Amino acid sequence: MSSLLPLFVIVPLAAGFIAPLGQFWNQTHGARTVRALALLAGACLLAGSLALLGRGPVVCWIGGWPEPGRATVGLSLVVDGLTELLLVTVNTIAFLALLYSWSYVQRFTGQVLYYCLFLIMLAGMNGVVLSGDLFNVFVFMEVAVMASYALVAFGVDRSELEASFKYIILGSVSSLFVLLGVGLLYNLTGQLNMALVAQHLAAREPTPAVWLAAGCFVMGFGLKSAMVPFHAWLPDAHPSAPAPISAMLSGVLIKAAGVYALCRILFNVFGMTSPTGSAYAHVLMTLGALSMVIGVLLAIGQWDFKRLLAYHSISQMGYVLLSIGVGGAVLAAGGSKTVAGLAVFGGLFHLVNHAVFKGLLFLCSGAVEYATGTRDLHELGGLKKNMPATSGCCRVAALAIAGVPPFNGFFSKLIIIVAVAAAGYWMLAGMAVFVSFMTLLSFVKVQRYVLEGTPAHTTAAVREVPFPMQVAMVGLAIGCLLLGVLAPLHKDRLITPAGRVLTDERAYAATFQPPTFDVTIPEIAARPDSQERQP
Amino acid sequence: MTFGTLPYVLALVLMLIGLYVIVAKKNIIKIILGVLILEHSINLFLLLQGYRHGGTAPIRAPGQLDTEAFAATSVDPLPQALILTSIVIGLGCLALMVCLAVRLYERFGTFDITRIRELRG
Amino acid sequence: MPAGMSLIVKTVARLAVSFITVFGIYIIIYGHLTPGGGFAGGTILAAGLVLLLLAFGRQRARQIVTHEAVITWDCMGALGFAAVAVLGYVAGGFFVNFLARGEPYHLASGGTIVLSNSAIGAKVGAGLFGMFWALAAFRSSRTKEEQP
Amino acid sequence: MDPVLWVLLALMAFMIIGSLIAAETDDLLSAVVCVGAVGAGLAIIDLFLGAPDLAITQIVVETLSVVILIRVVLTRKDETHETHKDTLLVGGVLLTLGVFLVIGAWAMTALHPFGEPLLAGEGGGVASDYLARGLAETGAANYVTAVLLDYRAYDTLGEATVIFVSIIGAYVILRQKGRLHHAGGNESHR
Repeated sequence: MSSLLPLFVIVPLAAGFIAPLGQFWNQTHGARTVRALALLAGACLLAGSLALLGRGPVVCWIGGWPEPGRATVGLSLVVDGLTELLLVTVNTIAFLALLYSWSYVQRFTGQVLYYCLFLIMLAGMNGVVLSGDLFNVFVFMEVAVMASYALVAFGVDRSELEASFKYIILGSVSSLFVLLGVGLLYNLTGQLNMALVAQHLAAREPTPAVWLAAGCFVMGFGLKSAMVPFHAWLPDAHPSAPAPISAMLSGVLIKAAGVYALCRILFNVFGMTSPTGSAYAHVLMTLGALSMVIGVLLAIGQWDFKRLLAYHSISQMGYVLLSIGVGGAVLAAGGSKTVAGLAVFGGLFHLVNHAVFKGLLFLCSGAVEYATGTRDLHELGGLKKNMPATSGCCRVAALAIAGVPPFNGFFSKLIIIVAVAAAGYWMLAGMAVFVSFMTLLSFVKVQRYVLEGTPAHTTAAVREVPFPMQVAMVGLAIGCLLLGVLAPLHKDRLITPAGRVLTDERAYAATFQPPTFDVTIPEIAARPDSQERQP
Repeated sequence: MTFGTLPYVLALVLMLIGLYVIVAKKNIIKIILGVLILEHSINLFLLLQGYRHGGTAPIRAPGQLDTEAFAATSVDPLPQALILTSIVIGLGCLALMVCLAVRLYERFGTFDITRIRELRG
Repeated sequence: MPAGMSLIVKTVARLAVSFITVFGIYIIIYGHLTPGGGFAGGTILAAGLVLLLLAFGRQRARQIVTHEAVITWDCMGALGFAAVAVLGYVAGGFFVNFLARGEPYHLASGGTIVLSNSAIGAKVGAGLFGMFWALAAFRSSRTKEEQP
Repeated sequence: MDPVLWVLLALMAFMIIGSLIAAETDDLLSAVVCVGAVGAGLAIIDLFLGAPDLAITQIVVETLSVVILIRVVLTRKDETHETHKDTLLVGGVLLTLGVFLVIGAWAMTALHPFGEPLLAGEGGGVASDYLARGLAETGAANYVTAVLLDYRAYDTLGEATVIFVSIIGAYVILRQKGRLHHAGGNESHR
């Protein structure tokens, strides 16, 4: 079973490699076949990720390394609760986005290349989430973001090219920071396997070089997840992409290649209970709180539908980081495990919810643009009569992001606010409430100008979007509702195990021991006290 | 600061020059060159991790050294493998950046980033 | 420039390209014994083709290497490498080296490394050349677009 | 004192000077050539530090990059002259980078110094294992290839994918037209 884990990467990769050949076949048949192939691959991945739920922790050693009794010379794929959660999220959104693309992308040229890039981006995200090796995380992150650079410019309009250029420059800089961090850690530990690096770092006093490495990772992944003050590229890049890609970028890419990687490395490699853990946690909290507030303030004044959504992405990801950071701070201070667990739970729950409702919102904005040809809020209005499905879904998503019960956003925000307050950060909890209120206001504006009001001349004669797009949107809307009301049912399978990975941070290093490790780490074996520090 | 740290610091200086070009210059081609310099510096930094004094290349020829003597003198092959990967990734990145630059020039008629301003950041 | 450069350049280029190609293939095939490998060799192959393009001009180069051939080689190389990875399942797992390790220092050693190197070489060579070509061809079609 | 260190320091000084010239010259073509020289310097450093594989790849990739960049620069008129230097911005950037430099240099003193990596001393990390068993286990005499295509072949798959993506991405970006018809498009003419 564990040997099948690489299929999560190789299936979309192989489909992506085949896709460009479709253009040499007959024009219509080629495109249709590639579309079907992509959808099939997406469906397989979704089924696979659902089947994986609750199976972890599983480790797959690639290439048959190590043989029994060997050190960790090879690469490993690791599945634990957090990975399962991210895999399900990524592949669900990807499948629905592929379904949506079925009609949407027919308005573009070069469809075949679109599917090729989409599938490879998906493979890259799955690779990042599964990987158990620092450098491997870097490589697959590059795969995912490299495809996204090209996809942002897919329409090759002026604004799209400019956005893509900004994105690629900041993206390369952030990737290189990550690489520098990997190099520093390799110098210090002689290992690249995350579990082994974690064991090494736990066994010695943190030196300035360790802080520098942590700083590099924060810079790199902070840029990738568009935390304020590293956010400048996101409001340009995400709106410029075709709508299903916007949904993928905002919905899952900034999570898989940004927040997930940052949390995995800070919690499971550097360790929150290490002497400097409190500093890491406060960095996360500060970034989160800044993003939360500044993102929503910038969103208020936007009149471009997708740009407004992009600013809300920054703000909502701020919630996630704030909550996880508070969890880390409680852990670092040796506080109550329950509060830490609650905070991390809230953060991860919000991460999933954000993927669902922000994906839905971007798909809705795409549907509006598809039907009317504009995304300027001034020119829209009165769509609820002609586009019932789209406006219904848009309304559900807006209620979810604004935190109105019974949708999923309400529950995760409530948990976050309660956990932050319980940890003693009353100011931050107040800010979270304030931001939630501002989000509500902002989405009342969206409702008012897009769905309500009198139809403008551009929107008088619009028709509902094609069926596959409706199906994708309705699917996500149902997700918004079910994730909220069925929380008691799914939390123990989906989110609690993921939260435990972060709160029992040493478990990651301890569970995934290589068959032996006296070969690799004689230093640790020589120091008995360091062994005892790991439970 | 000892001699042993000096190469790292010089690599860091190179890195900062790259960052300076990216942040302070207004020309698209210059910015791309800044990214290239940054890539070179990081590759250099990784390479410095693998060297040991008097080290030889990690390639064996028939009838030279036995494995133990080789393992005691060879430099570390792992950073080299990492750098190879990173060089290729850098080339891919450069290809995309150049394509974007060409395309931007076609659309805007200039390499000046301050005059390419459709979006308000 | 579409007509290519002068006769001298063309003659030298014709000679050089064959040597460059052979050298590239050597670098690829012997990657596991000597310095080099799929990426270096593939880039050398691409550089040889670029020389061809620069010396003979786009029309002539297009006759020698077609657009379809470039994309097909690119995809096939990538698929070939992926196939090496998947074939590892025959021997027990993803990316397991399923061929015999062979005798050290001989060409037939290292198991699948030669196969991987060849696939990567084909992919990188075709791909980089295709990219250069796309860039070179783009400039000439620019006049058709409306100027800003 | 390792003689390689002196060569290394000289070459690194060359690289730094080259990149400074590239940063400050007004002529794009010279800037491109300077960065090419920096890359060539790196290739020579590769040779001295026992990395012939890297030297080959670096020099070939650098050549190709410079050819591409020169082609792009030569055929396009550049009228960007940084006449009005934004001194406040440049000063701020330099100050920030200076702070980075000090912090970085201070932190790097805690690293294993140059020439004495972990693999030489106690607990040589994963690298000593590669060196001890690479040939026997993979059959490849070139250890870098052994690491690249056998031990860490999965990384290399990702790397091959990156170059594939960048080429497909180049085709995508260089398409003449993005949308089939502009009825629902958003060509931004505001």
